[in-house]
Amino acid sequence: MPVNEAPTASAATAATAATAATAFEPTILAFCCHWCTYSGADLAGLNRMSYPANVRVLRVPCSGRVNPQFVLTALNKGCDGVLVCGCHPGDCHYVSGNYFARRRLMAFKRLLEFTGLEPERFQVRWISGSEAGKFRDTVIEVCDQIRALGPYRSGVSDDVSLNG
Amino acid sequence: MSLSTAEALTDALREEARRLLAEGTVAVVVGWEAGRFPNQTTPAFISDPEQAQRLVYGDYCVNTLAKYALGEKAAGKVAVCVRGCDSRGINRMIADNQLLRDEVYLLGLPCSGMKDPATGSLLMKCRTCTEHDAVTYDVLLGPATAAGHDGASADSSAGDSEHVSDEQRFTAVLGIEEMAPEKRRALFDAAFNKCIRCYACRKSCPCCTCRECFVDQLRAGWQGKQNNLAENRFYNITRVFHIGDRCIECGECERACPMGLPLMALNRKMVKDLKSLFNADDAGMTEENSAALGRYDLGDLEEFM
Amino acid sequence: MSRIGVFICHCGSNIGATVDVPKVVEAARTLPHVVYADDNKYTCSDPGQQSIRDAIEEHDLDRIVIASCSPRMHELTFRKMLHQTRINPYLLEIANIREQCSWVHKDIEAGTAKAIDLVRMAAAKIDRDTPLYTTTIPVNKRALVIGGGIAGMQAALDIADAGYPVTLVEKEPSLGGKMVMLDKTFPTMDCSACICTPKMAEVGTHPRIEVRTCAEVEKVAGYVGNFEVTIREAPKHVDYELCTGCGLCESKCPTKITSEFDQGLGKRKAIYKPFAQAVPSKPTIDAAHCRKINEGKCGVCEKLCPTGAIRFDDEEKRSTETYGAIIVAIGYQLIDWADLYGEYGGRVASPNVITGLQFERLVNASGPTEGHIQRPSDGTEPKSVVIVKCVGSRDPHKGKAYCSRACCMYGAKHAHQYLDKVPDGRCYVFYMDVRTPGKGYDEFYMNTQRDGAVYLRGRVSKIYEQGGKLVCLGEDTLAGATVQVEADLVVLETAMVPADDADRLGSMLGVTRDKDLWLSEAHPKLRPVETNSGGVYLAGTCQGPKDIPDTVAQASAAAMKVCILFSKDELESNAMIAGSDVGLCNGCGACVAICPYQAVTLEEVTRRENSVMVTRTVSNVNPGLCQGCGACTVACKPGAMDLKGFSDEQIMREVEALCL
Amino acid sequence: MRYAYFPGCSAASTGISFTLSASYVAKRIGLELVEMPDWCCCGTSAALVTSRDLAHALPARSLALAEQAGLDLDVVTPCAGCFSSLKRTVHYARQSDKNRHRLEEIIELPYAATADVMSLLEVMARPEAMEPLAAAITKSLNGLRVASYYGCALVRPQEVTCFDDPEDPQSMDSLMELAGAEPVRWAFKTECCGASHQISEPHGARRLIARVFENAAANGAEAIAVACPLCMLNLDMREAGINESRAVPFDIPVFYFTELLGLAMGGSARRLGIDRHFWPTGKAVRKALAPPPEPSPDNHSTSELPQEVTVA
Amino acid sequence: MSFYNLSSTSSGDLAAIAQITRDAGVNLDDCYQCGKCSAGCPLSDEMDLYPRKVIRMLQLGQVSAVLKSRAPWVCATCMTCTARCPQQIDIDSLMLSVRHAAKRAGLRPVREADIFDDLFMAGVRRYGKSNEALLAARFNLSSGHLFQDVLNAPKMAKRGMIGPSLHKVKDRAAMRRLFGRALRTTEGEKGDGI
Repeated sequence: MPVNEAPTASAATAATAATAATAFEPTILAFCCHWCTYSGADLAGLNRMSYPANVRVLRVPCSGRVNPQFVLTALNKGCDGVLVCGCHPGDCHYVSGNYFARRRLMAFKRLLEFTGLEPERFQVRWISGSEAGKFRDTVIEVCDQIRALGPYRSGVSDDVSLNG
Repeated sequence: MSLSTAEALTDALREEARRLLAEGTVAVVVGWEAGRFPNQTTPAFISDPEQAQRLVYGDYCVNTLAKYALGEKAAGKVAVCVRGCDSRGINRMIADNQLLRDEVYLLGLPCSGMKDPATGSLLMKCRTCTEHDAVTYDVLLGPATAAGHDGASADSSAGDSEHVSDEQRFTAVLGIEEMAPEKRRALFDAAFNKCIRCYACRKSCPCCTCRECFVDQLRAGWQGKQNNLAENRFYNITRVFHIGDRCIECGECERACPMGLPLMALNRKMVKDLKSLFNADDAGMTEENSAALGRYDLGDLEEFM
Repeated sequence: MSRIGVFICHCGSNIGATVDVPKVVEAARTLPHVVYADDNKYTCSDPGQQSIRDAIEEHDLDRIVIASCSPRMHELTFRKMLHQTRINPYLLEIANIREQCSWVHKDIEAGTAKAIDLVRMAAAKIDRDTPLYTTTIPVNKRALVIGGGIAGMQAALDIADAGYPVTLVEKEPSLGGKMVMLDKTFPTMDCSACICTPKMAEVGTHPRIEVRTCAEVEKVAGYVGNFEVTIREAPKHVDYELCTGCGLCESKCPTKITSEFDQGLGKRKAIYKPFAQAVPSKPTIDAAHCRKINEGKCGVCEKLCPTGAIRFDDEEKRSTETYGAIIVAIGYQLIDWADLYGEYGGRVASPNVITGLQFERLVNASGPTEGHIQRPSDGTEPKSVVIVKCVGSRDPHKGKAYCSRACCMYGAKHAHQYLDKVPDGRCYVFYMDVRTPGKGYDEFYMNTQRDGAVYLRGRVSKIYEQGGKLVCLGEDTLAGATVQVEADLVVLETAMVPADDADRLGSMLGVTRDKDLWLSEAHPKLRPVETNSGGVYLAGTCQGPKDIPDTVAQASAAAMKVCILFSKDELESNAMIAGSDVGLCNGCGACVAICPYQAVTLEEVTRRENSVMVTRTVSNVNPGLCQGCGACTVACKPGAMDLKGFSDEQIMREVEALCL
Repeated sequence: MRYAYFPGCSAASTGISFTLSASYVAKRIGLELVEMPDWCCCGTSAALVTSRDLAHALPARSLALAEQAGLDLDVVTPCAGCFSSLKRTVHYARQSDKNRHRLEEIIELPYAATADVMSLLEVMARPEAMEPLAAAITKSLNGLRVASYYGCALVRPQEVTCFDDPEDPQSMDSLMELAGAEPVRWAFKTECCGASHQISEPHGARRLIARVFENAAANGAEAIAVACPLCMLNLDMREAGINESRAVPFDIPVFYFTELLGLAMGGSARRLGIDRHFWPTGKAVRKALAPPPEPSPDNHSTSELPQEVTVA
Repeated sequence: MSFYNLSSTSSGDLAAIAQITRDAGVNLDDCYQCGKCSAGCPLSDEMDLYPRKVIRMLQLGQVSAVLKSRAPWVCATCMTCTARCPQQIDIDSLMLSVRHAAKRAGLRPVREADIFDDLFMAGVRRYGKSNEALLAARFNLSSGHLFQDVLNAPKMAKRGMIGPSLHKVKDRAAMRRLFGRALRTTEGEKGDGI
């Protein structure tokens, strides 16, 4: 059966496209909880911290809002990595959202890895509104990891023999 | 089971079905009847007491009937033949508010595992079955333990009379987990590439009771309709995520799949993880909804930091 | 077809320095449905806002994207601005190109590229935005306070003094709670009754407070501003309209029962006031022990009552009323140590092993011994007292893992009181740590040591009776030696645990309980008296162990929250809430179980589907309760549940836009 | 009532009186005890301090042999030490298949850990034994004040032994009450008597015996009842030695609870093995078997004042 | 008085402590030093280190002092400490593991206890059952406490408590094999729990 190519990871803009020719720059999507990590990311800005521009933050009200289908979509549409960030367990603005998220995403992450996804491509972190440094470090770390992995190709089967 | 056991059970089933229909206790009986080919059976829907003798029970009643009860309930109370898998499916649908216990009348049948009509060997789904006998029923036809725990051991054809350990139940999962990631990717890419998106898996699944499946909804970005690797992976993984914490492990999806996708390995991966991580109960053992992703514990394992 | 306007802010040089704003404007103009794009020096300034309003008119915009600082900064500002236009305030998206772009990226090229991506995401999302509306909920300006201890009384008084009517429900026959049982209060040693009973009287006579004793909350329905509460009142068997509280009945009643108020150390009658200063100052009949009610004999009280107020056939009463807010102040109880500590004698312990609360009654001038410290077994004055702290506290094995907070001071107070009354006595205090954070607390503790109390650091392992003494075995870990004390009296400072009712009330009110069943506040730091249930507030020890000053402070805080709520005639509900698509919902109820606010319920709807009328069960979101977290949307496998303002489609659009 | 029986090494030697009295009682209440085939020593604490594997393997061997012989019965043992070892092994084996396989490998026998282990005391305190006991008891022990002594091994750790309260157990007390004795409320029911240390650590261990007698005496005990041959030997044999250094000697005979039950059933001291004790038992036995005194009118009257009723 | 230079704790010490705690299934960090174990311990008077202090020393990394301690050898495994520990630390198991570790290191701070237990097990290994009189006699010989409890022996014989013959299991070879296998299994491959 012929494999229909889904849109592969294309660099987001002409600027990154230019660099992509020389070195791979990943596109990373970060779902961030409004109450904690999003504030933490704002604080990183206030403190003029510096981190790679590869990460795009998508604001959600709570990590419990993150549907695993969003993650699959992001990977299918061309993100090379997805990060979900929420409040530390016990600190959820909505009492229990991150507890549900923790269960869901633990199971989901294992399922993705079971089907062969590299663990680095989908990660979950708890980052509070005061942990600007942790946000920066996480972005740097995840960026480095995914840069090392190379682009994610959702529509192409890897050429590994099953018998090999 | 032996021929005489099967005949005795068939007789008992027909008599019970006839009585239930004649007395008006139920409007329809869901069971199996002989198909067109040798050893083949198909689900049967009997509403006329005179037709009750069409029902059969034996080694080749491969369909799990739970889901069929749902389609029939509009007609009135539905009698359903249940073994372990069928009864857990019924429980699951009750837990999901899709069915009331009062809407069904459960005819418990012993089961020693069903065989593939083509090869005569035990069905894959029955080899890893942990619950042969009905976990709930209104009437039990035949001895409860014919399949189960001691009665059937005399019957050499029952290959699974032994208790299935978690190790056996999760053999396929454990095997894949041990593979290198690239190999796993290759294995599932090959499988997802084969998927023709016929949705037989969802049709047969007692947990798939949405009014309109997410793949059929018109929602921007939700799920592409293309038949390609990326979209097929999206479909299959989402399907597992939707049913994984409720899967009763009847194996119907995998049996129904015309392309031979390892769907139960995917389902069981989640079942196994939820069990080991969150001490999840086996689904469908009771009418209670205890889906592991619908609750949480403050003391849940913390690995995200 | 939407008409989007995009406004890019320079924020002076804050954005402009690392993001090429004109280039972003240019890119924005090419985005689908964008009919207008412009930049602004300071978008949030008056001229900036005016230029947006003008552009809306001029270009017939129906939704706008503002690329500027964080939405946490100015989302509300811009929503307010939209209120003055014809655009719904929720048709606004903000691309955060300052905090999360220009401030963190040095490279202009990368920063500009990212800013363009962020704008594209916002524009893609806003294309799917829909107008959202808040609804208004009427506020019933009557408060219900559950629990008539010091917390409940303080809260009721504050609310009533602010001018709102209050109903105070107390399950015992009198107000006062635990505080009125205490003798003195640390660290100032003022008499507990002297400061508590005036409050009780004030509550009892306040024109805006209705006190219901022997009463319990049976059922709660509704939501903030509109709670329907059913209160059950047990029969008192005395007509309070007629009773003058003369006390004749009580003095002549022949039945003596162990007094709950005196913690089992004294007696009361079957018709009784729990204590002299009780409010209401009228007796009730304890039906379980009344001879007339149980055996048909006696009836002395009825014969003697000068006003004919006795009603042996009195019955339980139920009433349902509407309240706008509820304060839970049900307090605590002491852990049942005898069930847990066999090594201290357990159920068959010597009567001379008592709890701190029993000691309070022993040392209280109006208590069973008129304030003389005596051994319950033989009435002699104990010459040697052992005080054991942390009984049931900080003991995850047999009791509770937490610290009960008040016992260190409570124990020091008991040592002080004992040494004060028995100057030749010896007092040993076994402690784990001494925790005295509070004004004047540590000074008090040090004074107790100067009084002569011997503090021993260690847990007591065994207490047993031998030769008329209570032998206490412990280790003083500071000396590194096991020690034995032969005591006449042992006082166990037992852990505070939630009241029996906490779990039932919590689930009725939708207030979560922690693992020890304390009622949980909405946020441990910033919302200490609110709960997850709108309109339900916590006061005092029902939220966790605390001492009297903290309890009173929290009670006043809770009252303040109620007054804030009551200062409005109507509440505006959150616009960004969940909603369920009836057509897709299969009624599985997964959302119901997930919702921390009990905002989702299952209900039956009858509607036409495929040209037949069908009745199905579907989920329904109460807009007054939903806080908009969206956890239910993920639990919803059919995809029926969606979150307004962060809908599946909006988020998917954003994801797609990022990857273009 | 039918159980597999693990007698323990002391059954035929130091614990002979326990064996005699237990079989006397068992016979009269229809309790059938089937001795396990070729059982070996449970290893007691000596095995535990040597190796945990050994401590689990020794009882496992005896239990596995019983399984092999088709003895499909729960196991009962009179000795508290044996009970502790056996019970710990069953607990360990049931914790995981890995543990069980490890034991099977050491003992070279299949072991399914199906049988439960109980002490003789636990079995006798069950309702199905209490009923025939009540029927078989023909004499009252006359209110003999008996302090029931359980020791350590029967009640600790509770997660393993699953038997009675670790600080204030009641089963033996209720048996004593059934026999017409008066159970003494005392505080040393489960304090260690140091039996395992009397030979290797005599100085410290002797003090433990004294503490037990002291508290029993302080609470007015006329006899101590035990459920373990080690406790018995330790208390009974060493009471005289303890008394040597005391101004006021103790005079508290120690009995197996089965001996006292046997007495109440009309058994002779000789038949029950009571004549084999070290410390003289005569006084207590005489009190226990004396004809009951005439009930005096004031003795137990709880006449209340006519006007006042007191309710607890 | 003791002086500990905590900086001189070696990684070997920490590894030894980790092995002991793993073996015992306890977490030293759980202990907040309340002393309830020591206060309830019937034999604490005979110990050079209280159970609490054994834990404290291990918390401080002082493993060699702990291995030399009499405490684990004096412990009667009565489990009172474990039953009462507010933090549910299996102190009993910890004492056992310390004793095992000491024995592995060739230490036996209480010689009598070691001799007694070894003799006991030797008897069981040989006969499959314990013969108390023989054991007592052997112990007295080996430990030098020649006359301990000797006075009781004739009394015991008279009471039928010392049988004329030794009792033993039928399959004595199996016992020897069992001992061989049980004692051969190495540390680190422990089963679950204890």
